[in-house]
Amino acid sequence: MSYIKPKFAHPRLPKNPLGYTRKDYEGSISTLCAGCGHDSISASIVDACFELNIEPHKVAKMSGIGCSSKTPAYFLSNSHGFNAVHGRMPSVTTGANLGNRSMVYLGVSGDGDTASIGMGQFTHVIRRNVNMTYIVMNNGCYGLTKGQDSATADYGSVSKSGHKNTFEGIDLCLLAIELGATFVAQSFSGDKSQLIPIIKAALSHSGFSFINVISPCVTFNNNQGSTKSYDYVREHNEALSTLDFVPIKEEITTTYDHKEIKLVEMHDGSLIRLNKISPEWDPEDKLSIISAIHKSKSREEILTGLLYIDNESIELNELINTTNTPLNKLVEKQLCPGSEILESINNDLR
Amino acid sequence: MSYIKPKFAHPRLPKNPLGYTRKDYEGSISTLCAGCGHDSISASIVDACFELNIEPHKVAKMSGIGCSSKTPAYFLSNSHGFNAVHGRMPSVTTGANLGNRSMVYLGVSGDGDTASIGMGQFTHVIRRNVNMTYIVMNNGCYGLTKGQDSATADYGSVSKSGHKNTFEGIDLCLLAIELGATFVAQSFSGDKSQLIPIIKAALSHSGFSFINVISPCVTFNNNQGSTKSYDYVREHNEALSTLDFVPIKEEITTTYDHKEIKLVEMHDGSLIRLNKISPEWDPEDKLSIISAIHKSKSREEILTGLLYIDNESIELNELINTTNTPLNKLVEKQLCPGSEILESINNDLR
Amino acid sequence: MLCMSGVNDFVVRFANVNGTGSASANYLFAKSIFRMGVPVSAKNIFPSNIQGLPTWYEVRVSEKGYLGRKEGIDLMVSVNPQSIKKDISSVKTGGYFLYDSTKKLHDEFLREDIHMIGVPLMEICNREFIDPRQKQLFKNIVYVGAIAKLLNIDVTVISDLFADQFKGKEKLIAPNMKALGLGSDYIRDNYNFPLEFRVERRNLVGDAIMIDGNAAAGLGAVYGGASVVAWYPITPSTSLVSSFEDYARKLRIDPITGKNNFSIVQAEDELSAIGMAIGANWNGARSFTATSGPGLSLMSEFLGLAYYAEIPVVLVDVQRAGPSTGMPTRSQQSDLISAAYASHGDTKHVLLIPSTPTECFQMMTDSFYYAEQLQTPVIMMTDLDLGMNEHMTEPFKWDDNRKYKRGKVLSEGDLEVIKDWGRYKDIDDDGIPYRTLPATHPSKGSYFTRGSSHDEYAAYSEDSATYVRIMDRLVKKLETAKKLIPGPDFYNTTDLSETGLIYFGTSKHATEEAIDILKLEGETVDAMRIKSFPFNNRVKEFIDSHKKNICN
Amino acid sequence: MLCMSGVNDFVVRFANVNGTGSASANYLFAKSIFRMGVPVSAKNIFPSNIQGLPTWYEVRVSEKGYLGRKEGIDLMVSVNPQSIKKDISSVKTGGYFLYDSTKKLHDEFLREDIHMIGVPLMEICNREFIDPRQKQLFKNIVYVGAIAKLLNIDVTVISDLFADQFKGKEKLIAPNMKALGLGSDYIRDNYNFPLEFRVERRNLVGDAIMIDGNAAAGLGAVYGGASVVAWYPITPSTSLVSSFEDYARKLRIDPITGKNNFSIVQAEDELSAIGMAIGANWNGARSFTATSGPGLSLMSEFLGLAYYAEIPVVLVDVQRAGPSTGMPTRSQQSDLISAAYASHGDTKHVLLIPSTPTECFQMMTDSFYYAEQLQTPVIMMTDLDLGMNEHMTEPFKWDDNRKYKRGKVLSEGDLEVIKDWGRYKDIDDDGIPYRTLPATHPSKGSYFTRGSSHDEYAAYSEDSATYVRIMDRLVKKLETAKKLIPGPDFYNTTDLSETGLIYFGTSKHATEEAIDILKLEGETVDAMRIKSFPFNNRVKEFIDSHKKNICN
Ligand SMILES: Cc1ncc(C[n+]2csc(CCOP(=O)(O)OP(=O)(O)O)c2C)c(N)n1
Ligand SMILES: Cc1ncc(C[n+]2csc(CCOP(=O)(O)OP(=O)(O)O)c2C)c(N)n1
Ligand code: SF4
Ligand code: SF4
Ligand SMILES: [Mg+2]
Ligand SMILES: [Mg+2]
Repeated sequence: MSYIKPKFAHPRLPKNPLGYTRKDYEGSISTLCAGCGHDSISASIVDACFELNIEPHKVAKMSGIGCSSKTPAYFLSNSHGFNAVHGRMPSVTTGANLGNRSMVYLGVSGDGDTASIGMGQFTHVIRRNVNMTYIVMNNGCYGLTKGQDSATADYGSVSKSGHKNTFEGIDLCLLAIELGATFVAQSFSGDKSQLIPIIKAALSHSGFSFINVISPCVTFNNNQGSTKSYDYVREHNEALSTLDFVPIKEEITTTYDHKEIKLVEMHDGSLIRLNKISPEWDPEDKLSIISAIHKSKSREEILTGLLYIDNESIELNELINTTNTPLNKLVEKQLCPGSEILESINNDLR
Repeated sequence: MSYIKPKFAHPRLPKNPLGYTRKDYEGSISTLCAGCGHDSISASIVDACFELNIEPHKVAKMSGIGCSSKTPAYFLSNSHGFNAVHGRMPSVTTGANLGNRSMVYLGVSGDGDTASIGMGQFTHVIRRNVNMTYIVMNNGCYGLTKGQDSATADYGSVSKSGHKNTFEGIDLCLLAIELGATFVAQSFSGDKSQLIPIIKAALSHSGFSFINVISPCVTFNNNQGSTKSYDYVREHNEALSTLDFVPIKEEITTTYDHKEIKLVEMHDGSLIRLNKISPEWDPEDKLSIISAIHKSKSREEILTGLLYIDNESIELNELINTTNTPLNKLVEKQLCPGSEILESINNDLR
Repeated sequence: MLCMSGVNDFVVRFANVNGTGSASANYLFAKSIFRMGVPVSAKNIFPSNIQGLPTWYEVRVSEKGYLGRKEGIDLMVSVNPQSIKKDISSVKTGGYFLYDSTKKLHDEFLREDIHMIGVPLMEICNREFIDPRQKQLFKNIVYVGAIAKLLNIDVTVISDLFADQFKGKEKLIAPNMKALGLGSDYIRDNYNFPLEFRVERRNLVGDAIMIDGNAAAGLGAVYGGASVVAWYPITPSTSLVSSFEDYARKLRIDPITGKNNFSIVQAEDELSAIGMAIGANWNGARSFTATSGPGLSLMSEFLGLAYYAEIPVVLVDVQRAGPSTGMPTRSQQSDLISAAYASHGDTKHVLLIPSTPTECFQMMTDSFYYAEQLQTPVIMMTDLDLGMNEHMTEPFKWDDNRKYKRGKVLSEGDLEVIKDWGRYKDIDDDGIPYRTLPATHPSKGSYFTRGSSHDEYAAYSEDSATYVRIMDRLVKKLETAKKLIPGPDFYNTTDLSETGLIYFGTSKHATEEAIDILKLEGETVDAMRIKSFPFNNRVKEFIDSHKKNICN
Repeated sequence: MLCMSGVNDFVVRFANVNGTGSASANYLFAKSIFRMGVPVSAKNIFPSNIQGLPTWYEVRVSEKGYLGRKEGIDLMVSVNPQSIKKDISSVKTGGYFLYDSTKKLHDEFLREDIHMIGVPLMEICNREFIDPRQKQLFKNIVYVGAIAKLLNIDVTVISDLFADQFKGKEKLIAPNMKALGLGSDYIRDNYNFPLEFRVERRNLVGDAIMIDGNAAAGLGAVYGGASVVAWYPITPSTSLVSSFEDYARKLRIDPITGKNNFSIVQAEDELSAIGMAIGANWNGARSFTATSGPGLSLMSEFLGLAYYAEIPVVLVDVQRAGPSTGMPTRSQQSDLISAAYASHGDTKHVLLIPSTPTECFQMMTDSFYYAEQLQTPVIMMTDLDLGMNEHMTEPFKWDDNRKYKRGKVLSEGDLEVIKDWGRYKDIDDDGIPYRTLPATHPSKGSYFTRGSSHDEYAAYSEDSATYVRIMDRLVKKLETAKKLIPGPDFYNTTDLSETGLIYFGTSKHATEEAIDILKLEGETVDAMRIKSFPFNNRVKEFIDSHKKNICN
């Protein structure tokens, strides 16, 4: 069951340059538990898309199975959505992207959906640099099946039932970077001011953008001892930088060329303005972030912010030289060689 | 079809302390292409097991599907073997190991079997630190299905048909290290002197040992332009160290405590003697090897040798507190609670 | 209508909000009826959601012992404003509607033809309890107290149940009893009681127990000697593995070392879960996995391997409504064909189909024996209804003389003696070959297990004649299986009827009740309950001996 | 025996070593017979190995046009010492055995009842060629030259074939002609020729072509408008995708930009391949994947999703011998049940079952139309024999007026007009709803695609009545499908026989020949070839109208 929100668009609601209000980016009322981190991420997605001035129907919302994967119902109700089978959102998104390269692909997944059953597809969607944004709503557990540890649960993290996890957690950001992801960020569902610009930057990146968002499960993994609880994350969150996303280059004024500020130019000319906190780290230097993450772990810190970006990124359709026209728009003339050629093929086969 | 080799064990063949000759560790005659790298690895496995004094029948040979996965038929014919379905050797091995923790598990796989279809299971067998040795015979292609690029094929590597690979190759060693593998080595099928001690050390390690062996496919990927050809690998191979495996600690004499030599003590008291070539690298320091691998890549070098080892490794059965007796040896007395307890359970349910 | 509502014959339905702890209170109610010696059946009808959506719980009380669901709600206990419209309309004429009268019921919900019973649940709890969690939770106990009064349920029965439930946490008994009393008193002071339909003590449940099929099967796996369990969470199978784990943690810890005489691994997905179970069984440890439809689909390649390489393995499919993700929290028996023929090529599997928790226990213990004896996958087909609802069922039995028969496994000694052993040779003419476990003998009995085609000595072979020989033997093996696995049960069969009714699994209850009704109406229908696949020869005989066969 | 060997009626078998380039030489031989106007059929019988194991190639020449395999080998061309024992024993009495006489044949191999023809292949090549690779490769051409002489094959036919084959590499023609001549001359100088069975020019092949089913299907996919292909290598389906790729690289490059009007992705496994194909089709691009048994098993969960969420998708299953890994290089038609019911729950798929490469082409082009029209998976069931062997078959046809019918897809304009659109509403009473593609309209037509149960508006629903409505409509849709997809073909059916013979796929050739033989022997058998599933109503009629039905 999903509830459709009443749509009385207030005439004086602020509109973005395309003429849409924030309401146009909302979805049905959430059926998640009250306080679930995932709902905050949905809200950030709504804000990011509104502010980014995206046409809602040009977005495809893709997900797998889990509480997290239900969220696409709760934002962008004017976009088509696709709830794939468990762990297989990446392949469906890849296919959809091949079918029409001109849309915005926004994938949402959970840590179970991605790091357990979905690990193979996750790895390979990265390797192919599919032009999409992939958000993991990471709560360290399987919410929908009632709280079992997931593969991102940290070693020693204590579950609601008091059981200590015996396995090392998989660090999805580290993995994504090592696998060649061209945009990798980490954030916290409770920190909208950081998350919204990250989502905007990710959506503007050409190629695979990965965002790992720690998103507490209030029902099954928000207890003392859990390393994915609200309290724990708030205490151990270390922002690498503060950041801003600037949709068009021209808006930058000279005041920003402060020593600590790094400007990263995106494919489409927009900019990320980073106010770096950690001096050893450079988001365009892979090894610097890998070592920063390793070091932060030994300090039990969770690094957040834009971790890595590769602006030379070439997305899948470019890599394989696909025509610019979306393939789903091709017609007989472009697709069918016709009877004459067929007759010559017949002849060659005689 | 597999050919059984004639077994005329020469009476004066050298025997190992257990009384086995090298012949006792051999298998059927290979049906691979003449010159296939995989056959050299099989030979190294035979030597390693012979020298390591392993009882052949205590070894379980596990594999998936592919030319590489056929090789267990070509060594250790006194061991049970298991050809799983494509990409799923890790799960079968995990189950077998849970069923009898007292055997030696030797898994063999290909780059297709591991890095494509098997990526999910590969990731998770590492995470669980299953006590096994996992060898990938890495030829950058799918040999058995006639030479398609695999996910470990390097970017730009040229296939036999002249096609250039458009995707980044997955570095399995780097991945294994990031995922927490407790023993990671890389070698070349053509370098037995390096490979044999590595296999011996891996078999002696308690926990998950990973060996990535570059193993040229002479039929489909040994051409000019391929980065997995014999010529290319010989030219770009950079050994991190030379190494020796010393089964029992006591054999070490004082002559070895040379400045450049590092001794790594294994779980069972045996030793790895490393003659380090690269000064910045320490096999027990994860970050040092990660950065060494990244740097070697930009120099187009292939680092070989023992890359990383964690001697605090706790293997799966210990992690989950399984009894020391192999589970397949437990009998009714240990397994069945009996009728009296069942009656009390009935009572509790009334 | 056969059963008019009356003493020990009625239906109560609870409408709750998911995640508010109502299920255990509702079960308390059902169990109290059971303790009064009256047959009862309880169904939890819950959404695929963690918190907030509507959920229902339906209890049928049946003096005659019918455990299927019955149409028509006699008493609706409504504590969910979200679903109230639907709930009120589903009460049958003359029935009762108990609701939280803290807030006045909206006029549009009123019905003239039913009795309204308002109990100010929230008001009572707000007044009587301080802790906010208690204010919420005890609403459930208050309405149980209220209906206990209305239906004439003995308070001492409920207090005994509290005593059982809170063993070790005795201080929880008093507030629960208080809440119960609050509900009961409110009825006493405001309404006529008991109702015309109500509970009266009987002695009709004998030595029955109440348990759900998943718990029974988990216990069965402990008794059946399973030592390795690999699984991936999926509704409605998850609680089966939890049950195994809970029982194993109680009953399977080595008393000296404190170590586990079992191992459980939560796999990364279903492909891996079945792979692990196959690996462990290959190595001679009894092992199983449990899943539901989507997992079964994912396991199909591996099931084919186990079939062809002849590796025992046990799988429980707790079915839910398909296709695809379908309705994860609704019951269905629609995976039969997929399970029987899981995997490509000429593959066919042994199925066991229990109808009661007792059969879940029994078949689960036996499944390991069948799998090892036949060296093939055995799939136990249960469903959400059987697996997750507590059923009144016969007590479990165990014969302490029973030994685990491990099938045709050769020992080191056997191998010393046997000449010319071949892994896939049919020595006994029953299609079942002899297997060896790894590490048995230093120089004999090793072989290569493979999903590719092989000869009698397990060597790879592409020879057609060899292929056909092995395939024919596998067919023969399934013939042997038919004699080993449970044949059908017959219900009321007279061979007088032209019509044969065929049913299986949880359709048992509804089908048998329907047959009884038909009988009362003068119509005889022969009926057969299938308990396994491949079908016993008697199944064909039954079908052939009836002109018309209806499958339920 | 019906066919005694004789002019244009005999079987030649080649015994080679795998990986030595013999297949193309052997095909040259088969094709030359075809060019002489005589029906021929060629089967490559190869091992699952890259190099070194025995491999065979069998050519049947049949004036009557029978393309199935025939028992009895008239001429064995033996160039593999490994298999020589088996090869020599398989020649029929009175037959011929051509071997490399460079080394003397071992006495134990001699047979009195057959003719031995020694040709010193190795010696000739060593003498006549310098390059070591040529010494090896031209052995194959030398024996072709020898048997061409023995069988009276026109040299100009072969030289024409070389001209075709080496277009652009003309300098290869001369050495090939030389090798051919060497073989031919050796026979001329040492043996009687032609043999009693031999080839004579006829005009029996009409406008037929020779091609394998995979190549035909790949071409069919280009003509059918497929633009996205995702696949994972597996024998024997791999060459189907290669064929698509080769044709697309020739016929589908944008002339102006040089960019591809298609995309092909090698997926990481079959789960991913079918997922991609589903994603692309969901987005309105025609897309397919191809696999064999193990891949089909892995795809089953996703197929259930596509069925229930009603997403078109095309899958080709080029079947090989199962169960499990089975025999990857042997043909079988044993995936039918698995394909028809792939996935748990009540799932059922549309199958197309071609018998010839022409049907592969045709059904492949149509499959996209069926899939889009029906909004459901369509699985084309071929097999290794059909897919990988070159068959004589009718030429391909294409009607340039044919438009791609994309099924019930709503445009932006449609959405402006339509009131109350629901993704899963049955407007036309044919069970097929109207769909929308993403990005069609700024505010209308968006919906949520899901494998969980849903109502007519695609909203998640756990309501039983809704569930049943949607499921009933899916059943109705498959009824509609029956009318759309090809019905059965009848062969020689008279309705006079009590026996009905039912066959499908590549059993066509052997079955029809058998029926002809029976007819000659005075026995009539009615026969029906099934070309699709769910079965057309005429299938049931045929079965009902025959007392005994035999399924082939
Ligand atoms: C094939 C399959 N296996 C198992 C399930 C059951 N299942 C549903 S959601 C889920 C895990 C979800 O965890 P996660 O992705 O972390 O999402 P969360 O609920 O925590 O947001 C599982 C195992 C399923 N739907 N399909
Ligand atoms: C499920 C499944 N898909 C595809 C195949 C076909 N297949 C057999 S081996 C192989 C790839 C082998 O590559 P790799 O593991 O690198 O081994 P190599 O032959 O190169 O040693 C594939 C795709 C299969 N057997 N099973
Ligand atoms: S169970 Fe956890 S993850 Fe799921 S909705 Fe509730 S809080 Fe969120
Ligand atoms: S095809 Fe390649 S990998 Fe396979 S056996 Fe031949 S050389 Fe080795
Ligand atoms: Mg989660
Ligand atoms: Mg390979």
